Amino acid sequence: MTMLQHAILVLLLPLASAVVIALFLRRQGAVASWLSTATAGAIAAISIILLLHGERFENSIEWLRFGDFAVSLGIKFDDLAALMLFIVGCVGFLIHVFSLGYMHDDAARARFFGGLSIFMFSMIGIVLADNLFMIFIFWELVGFSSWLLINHYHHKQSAADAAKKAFIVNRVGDFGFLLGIIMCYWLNGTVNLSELARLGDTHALVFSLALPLLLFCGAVGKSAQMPLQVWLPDAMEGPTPVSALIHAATMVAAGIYMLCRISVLMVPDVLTLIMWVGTATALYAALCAVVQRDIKKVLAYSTLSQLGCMVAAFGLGSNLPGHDGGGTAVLAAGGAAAMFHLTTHAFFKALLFLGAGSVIMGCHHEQDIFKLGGLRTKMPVTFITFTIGVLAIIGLPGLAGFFSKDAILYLAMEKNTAVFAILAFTAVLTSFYMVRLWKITFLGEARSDAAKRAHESGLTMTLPLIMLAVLSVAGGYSGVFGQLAGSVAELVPEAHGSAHTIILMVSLAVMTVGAGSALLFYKTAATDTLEEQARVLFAGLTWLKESFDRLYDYYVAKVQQRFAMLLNFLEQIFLAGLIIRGFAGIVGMIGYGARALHTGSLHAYVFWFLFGAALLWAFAAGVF
Amino acid sequence: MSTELLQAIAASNEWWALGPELTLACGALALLVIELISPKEQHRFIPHLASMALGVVLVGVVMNFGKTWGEEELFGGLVRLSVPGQIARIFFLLSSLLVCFLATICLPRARAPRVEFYHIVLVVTAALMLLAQSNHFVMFFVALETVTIGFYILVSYYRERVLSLEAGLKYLVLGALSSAILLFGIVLLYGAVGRVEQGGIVHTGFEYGTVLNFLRENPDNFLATAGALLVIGGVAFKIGAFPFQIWVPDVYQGAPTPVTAFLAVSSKAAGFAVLLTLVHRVFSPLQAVLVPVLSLLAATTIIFGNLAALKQHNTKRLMGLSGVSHAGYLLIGVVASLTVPWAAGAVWFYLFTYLLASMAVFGVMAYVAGPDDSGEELDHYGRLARERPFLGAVLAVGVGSLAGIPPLAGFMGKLLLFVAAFQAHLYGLLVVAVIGVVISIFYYFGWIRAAWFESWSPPAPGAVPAPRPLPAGPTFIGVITLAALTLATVLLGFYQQPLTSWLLE
Amino acid sequence: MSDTLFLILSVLTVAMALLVVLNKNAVNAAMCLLLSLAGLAGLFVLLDAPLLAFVLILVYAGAVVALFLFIIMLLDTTPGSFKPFKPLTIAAAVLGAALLGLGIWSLFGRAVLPDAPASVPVPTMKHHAEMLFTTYLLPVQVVGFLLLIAMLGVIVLSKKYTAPEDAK
Amino acid sequence: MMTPFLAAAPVYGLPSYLLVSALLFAIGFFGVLLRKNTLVIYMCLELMLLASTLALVAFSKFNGTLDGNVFVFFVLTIAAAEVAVGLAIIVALFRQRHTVQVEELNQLKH
Amino acid sequence: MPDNAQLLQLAIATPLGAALIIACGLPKRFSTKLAAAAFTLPALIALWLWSQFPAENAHQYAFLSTTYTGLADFGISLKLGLNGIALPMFLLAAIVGLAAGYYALRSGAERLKLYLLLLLVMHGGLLGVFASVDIFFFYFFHELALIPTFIMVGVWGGRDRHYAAMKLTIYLTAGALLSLLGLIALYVKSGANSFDLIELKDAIAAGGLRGSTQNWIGGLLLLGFGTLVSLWPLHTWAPLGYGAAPSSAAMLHAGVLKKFGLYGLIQIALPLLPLGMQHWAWKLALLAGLGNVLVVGFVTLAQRDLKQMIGYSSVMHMGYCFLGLACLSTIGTGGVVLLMVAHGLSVALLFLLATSIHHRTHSFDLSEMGGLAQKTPVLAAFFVAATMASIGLPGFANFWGELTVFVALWKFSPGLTAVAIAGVVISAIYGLRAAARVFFGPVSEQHQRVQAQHPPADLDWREKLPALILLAALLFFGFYPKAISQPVDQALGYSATPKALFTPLKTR
Repeated sequence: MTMLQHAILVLLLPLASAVVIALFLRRQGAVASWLSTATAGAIAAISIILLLHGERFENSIEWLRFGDFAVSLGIKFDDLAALMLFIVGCVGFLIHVFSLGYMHDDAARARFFGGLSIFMFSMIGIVLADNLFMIFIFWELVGFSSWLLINHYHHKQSAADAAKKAFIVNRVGDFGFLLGIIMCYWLNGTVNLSELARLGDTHALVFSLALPLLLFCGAVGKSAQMPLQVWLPDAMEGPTPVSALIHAATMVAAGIYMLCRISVLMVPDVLTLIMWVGTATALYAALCAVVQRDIKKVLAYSTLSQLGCMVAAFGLGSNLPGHDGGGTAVLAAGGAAAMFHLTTHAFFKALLFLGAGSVIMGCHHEQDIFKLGGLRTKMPVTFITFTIGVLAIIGLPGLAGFFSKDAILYLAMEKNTAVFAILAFTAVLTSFYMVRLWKITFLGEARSDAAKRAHESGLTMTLPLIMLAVLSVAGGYSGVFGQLAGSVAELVPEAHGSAHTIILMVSLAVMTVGAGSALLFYKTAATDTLEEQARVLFAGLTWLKESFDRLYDYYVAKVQQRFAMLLNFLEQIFLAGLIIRGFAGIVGMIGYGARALHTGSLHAYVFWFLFGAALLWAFAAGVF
Repeated sequence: MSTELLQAIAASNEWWALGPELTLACGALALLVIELISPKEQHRFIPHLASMALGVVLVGVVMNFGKTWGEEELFGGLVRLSVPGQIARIFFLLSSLLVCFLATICLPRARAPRVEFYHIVLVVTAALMLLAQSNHFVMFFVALETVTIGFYILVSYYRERVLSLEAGLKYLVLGALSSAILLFGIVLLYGAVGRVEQGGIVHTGFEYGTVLNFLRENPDNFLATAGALLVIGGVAFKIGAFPFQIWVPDVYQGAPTPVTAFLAVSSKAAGFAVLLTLVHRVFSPLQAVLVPVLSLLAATTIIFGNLAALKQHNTKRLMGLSGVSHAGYLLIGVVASLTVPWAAGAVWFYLFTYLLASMAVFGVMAYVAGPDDSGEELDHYGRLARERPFLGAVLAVGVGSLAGIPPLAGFMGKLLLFVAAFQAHLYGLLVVAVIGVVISIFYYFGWIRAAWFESWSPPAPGAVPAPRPLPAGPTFIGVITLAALTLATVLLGFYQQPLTSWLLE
Repeated sequence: MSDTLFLILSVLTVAMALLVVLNKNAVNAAMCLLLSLAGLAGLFVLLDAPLLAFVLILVYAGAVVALFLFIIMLLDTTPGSFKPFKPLTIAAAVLGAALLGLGIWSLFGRAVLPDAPASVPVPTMKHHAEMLFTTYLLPVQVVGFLLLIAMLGVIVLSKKYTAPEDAK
Repeated sequence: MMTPFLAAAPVYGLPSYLLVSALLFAIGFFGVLLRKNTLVIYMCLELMLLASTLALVAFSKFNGTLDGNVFVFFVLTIAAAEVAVGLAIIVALFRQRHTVQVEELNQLKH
Repeated sequence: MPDNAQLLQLAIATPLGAALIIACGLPKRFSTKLAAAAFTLPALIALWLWSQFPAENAHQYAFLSTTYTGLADFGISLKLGLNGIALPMFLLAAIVGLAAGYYALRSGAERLKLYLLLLLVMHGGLLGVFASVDIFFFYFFHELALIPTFIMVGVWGGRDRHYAAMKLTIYLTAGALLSLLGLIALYVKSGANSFDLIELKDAIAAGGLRGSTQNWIGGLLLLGFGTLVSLWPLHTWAPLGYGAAPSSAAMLHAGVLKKFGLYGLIQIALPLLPLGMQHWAWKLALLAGLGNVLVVGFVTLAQRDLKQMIGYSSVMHMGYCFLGLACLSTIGTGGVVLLMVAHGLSVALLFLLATSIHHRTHSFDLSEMGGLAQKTPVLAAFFVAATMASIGLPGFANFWGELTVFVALWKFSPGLTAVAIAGVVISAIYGLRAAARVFFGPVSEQHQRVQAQHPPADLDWREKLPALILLAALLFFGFYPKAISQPVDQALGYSATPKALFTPLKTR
């Protein structure tokens, strides 16, 4: 089998799995889950084969043609795709395995695993796509599978609402994305990524401010950047493995991946905007995370914050002097840094989420961290792996997060001090709330029955945790990442000399400050220390968190729905009522009038005849 | 003048050519004789005899269609045999046959005398056929008056019913008035043309050909134009064109159902047969006046007929007013035929489809109506489709065809008219016609709605007639006849060859 | 001479016709119609159609007007049933009269007549008979049937009928 | 050859007869328009028919064709038949409604 | 073995013939069997013809046959055939007809025989519409299919059925008449003296119509067809009518019959009246974009009744079709054909499922429902699939149509493209909201009461089979759009339209 066939196989396997599950295994949850997991395993294996084999290729077939317009489906397998495929495949597989345990007692297991398979299919589609139309297709499918999986507990109103919200908000982003793709098609005559890159190389590319901006909209939606970040915290209504897979490791990262794919189209102004959007999101989410009580919500905001960092990195880095020296490198330093962080983040955030899942499972679906506590002894594996995850995310030197975060901070420092400051502050906050979470969840005494009765999860759940912990530790080393990312890794900015020292210092400082203050500040109690000690601050942060939701709720309920009602009213009253019924009524009135002319009186009729005769006579006399 | 000469002239009256009319007249007389000599219990065969007479003649005419008669003038130019004349004969025979069928339903129910009815129908049919073939204003007037007086009697045939008599009275007064107008027009034409000597033979303004020649030379003669338009006015009364349509609903409502059908179909068709002849063969040089007059009549007729029918709930009045609008569409065809010759065929096609559909609807009406058929409202159809699905289906097809809904024959009729109108550049009239058709959908489908959709409630509050029990269903012959009409209506929508091959040659 | 006669007869005819319309009493109206007919017959004579004048008197005065009178008497419609006209009716009548007057005026304003031929044959009874029984034989036959159905119609409208369904 | 209507000689020639005819026609029409007694309406209708016969006879004489005269026979016959039928209807109606007034005979309407 | 042209005739004649036989009084149990066969056979024939269709000559009519009905002198004859554009539509009619027929067969409707009879007539008409080369018969078959709708809405309809039936009929008849006038105008003005589309094309190619003539004929056709396809603001019949119509009628009408107008514009107006269409393109696009997509989109958001909502959404999607048409380009028109097929399938599926939901909840009111998915997961899955198809999720056929239309639209007007794509967001909102209201969340109180009386069962086979047919078709065309696009592209490429009118694409 050629590598191309492998790639096609890796794309189609999960689709086949989903189809088989949907058609035949609806009631055989166990079989379905094993099938899906086996598929994921195969994907992971093939993705590793593809990654290591080293062959990079492209191929496409025409799928639709009208006149000169054609949509093709194809595969562009370069280093970037290989890296992403590896992340999706491996993390996906581990999460599948985890789900075997986590979802074991779920009645709708088949639906869940079917959904996971569809998701894998869609995500791999994005990864392998060689043109923007194809990306868009799978982009939408990813949104759909996300909807499907968030909606898993559909009997809960909150889950149904969250799924709906996620889908719609994503669509809002896709609005711009699709416009951008179409604009790209008409501007440059192609949407094929390689052709675009070639055009860029020959300086034949048509640039436009609107184009990257519109395309960025897609990333804003999918990667939950401001102002479309609202769906991601709500998406935690889905089962925890879903949160880990989709809303932490892969799908939300697709925005970053897509940005890297189209970086050739970027223009400086848009990059600046991207940078600021990312920075704002990072800061905002970090602030919100501080006041969360729900273990998954904390992680969700943390994800948001990290995604913000990646987007900011993308926006930052591509303007680094010296990078656009031509050549085949489409990807710039910022993109590489973002991808680097994406990779490490995928590992440790998946780890954290799965850890959270393990906690939730162990504590009988108790998610409020202030009702947990003391899990350190009851769930040792979870505790250790979770700790590794926390350390990775706060950037403990030597762990994966440290390296990627450093790369981003370095970029920021080089490029924009304000952004650097904000990102550094975000890092402080990250350390702060992660340690808060960790401490309150695992240390101290158990504060509820659920926590008291907690138990360690089974092997299917702990094994993925361990694997991910390993990756979280090792993923940041250039030996590993370089192997994974190939040419991408070479672009990752590295600080040298004094810059290196400064970054290291800053990095250590923020980590220490954040982690230390959290360790000292928070008590392992049933109430939020911050809420008690700094009521105003807490209320402010809570307000900050809710303000967007309020705004959107206000828009939906008071603006959009009212506008819709108004238009409906106008339609029913004016169009269908006054105009149409009114017109029919007038005709009817005339009809009644015409009917009333038949008075039954012979004289009146004779008069009609006289009138008629006179009329004819007048015609004969040439009056008319 | 010697006897021989008289005989020679009399010999030129080729009676054989009027075989169908003579047969009917003799048949009518025979009916009277049979009634006198046969025992009373055998009188129930009389309707069948009348139908048989009509049927035999119909078969005869159809079999000899186009064989023996070319374009020739008989009886010294009184009558002209022509293909349109044959078509008219067939039309009137078919129509009368169906009227006799309707009479077999209605007359016994109304306890009305039989033989006289059939007698008059036969005579009127013969007169109608003559009317359509007349080539001379004296012949025309005499035949027309025979028809008209026959209709006076038929309309007021239910002498026990005030409404029937009132309808008869109204029809008589207005009919006589229109006859007077028509006659005055003929007189004016006669006077205007004067004495024309050609090859030693004296021609007068009574002869169509003479009038035509006169008008060719004097197209702006006021007397002749006025006479022509007054004649058109008299014909407009027959076809129920605006503003001579005002009698239609009252008379249709009061008349017995078979007579209403007879009026709606035969009388109207006779008007159009005459109008086509006049417009083409007599008044054609007056196009400058005729086209605007007829266009105006057509437009106003369509609009008035449809609007007045819109809120009508009495089925007979509805048929009458909708018939008015049909007259309007047909007038468009007549106008178009002035520039597009084949439009005359289209008019006949339309009339045939109208015959089929109307008779089907009147058949259903006859069955639905009780003994009193003047007060039949749409509400009485409330349970028709449920209790008598056959009648419901016939009604739906008939009404649909009248509304001009594909795939029914009525649509094809309208289509041909529209195409003709388009070719004649009558765009304004087309717009009016389309508006008319759309309005007509309201009441035609309102009727179907009344028959098919249950729980139909009348819009007029306070005047809700009590639901009437449906009378007995159709007999075997009734089923056959109605089914044949329905089937013909449907099939003609799909396959027009049988009609077009004669009408549009 | 004939001019004077024409004047007298035409004035008589028109005046009596007017009286037919304006007379309140139906019997008087019928009488006026009779006189109008007489005037008309006179005009026919002036127009060299004595035969028609004769027929007119015979058919109309002798039969039709008599029939009218007979029916009026039979139905005994009282003169008092004549109601005053409503304003609308008067307006309609005025309009109608105006239209009719306008029509006559326009007729005389515009019409041109053919020239009278040089020799005008005076029709005799024989001429009439010849035409009726040769050229117009067919209409005569038709009129015969017309009279027949009119007669039948009158019978139907007047005679009581027992349906066979009821006879049983 | 045509002559203007009023210029036709002699003084009381065709136009005069036609004037009488037209007046009779108009009067008859007016009567139908105005009178409420159905019987009188019939009389007025007869007047209208007779007006036409006068014009026919006049035209017949001045045009020199006999056909007009012959047509008068038919018209008179038809008019008589019409009257007969009409009177029969009125009598029948009178039996039912005991009136011959037009305004009372309008049950058929709208 | 009859040849393919005869098969095409047979496909149209089968439902009509079956209807006639049932009308003659066939007993009920034979009637249903006959009807089932009559619904199946055309679908099989359509599939066979599809497989036999000469792809390389898609611009020409295949399977041609001519039958004279007596109006040959007027250039009217029953000429049947399929070209690349007609083929997918014919297939659509056959598939939706099959699904609607199967659904009706076991719907348990009162007076089932009559219902089936009318449905068969409708089906026959629909098949005829797309197989007619003669534009007179094209119109004729449309009306043939339309009339049963009226009776079906009136007799078997739901709320407001009388008013809805009347309004539907008035609107559609008026629209049809206007378009008929347009067709007659073409017939007369083209000089072909024939309704045969091929001859019309030849005549116009030879003579050509003046711009002003094209303008008014085009306007007439657009107005007429626009009414039939529910162009804003002539659309108010549609939601009302569909809201009241029984499921099978709504499926066939919204799914197939409504496409008549668009199909007519594509097959007749675009090639014959290019200048006229160009004259109206902007006005059409504005009406469709602002009216159908935006206004109706928002109005859809405000609907509480499920069927009304589907009806409005269908109106909205027609806006995309008009937008695609207004582009006057091969891409746009091709997209419209794709969208027509896709929308036909998806809206039919939605109507079918809406009725199935009603069977279980006894309500169409969205605010009264909730949590149905707990009892009927399969129904929920189908409905979600249908909703996703309707809002243009990739993988379903609708996506390709919408995408193509949007791409074409950008060249016409980027602003309108933005409007159109904003419509996609709106449709996602109402589509998902409806699905969520009906199926997800806790079981509503009202629904609990209904459930207590009528415990809801999941989809049974009588509902599942037609739904599966439609869904399979949607997915098939969604995964393999080339099945439609290839013949359509061929046919459009050879269209008689002057090439200059189509904006050339910028290609490298």
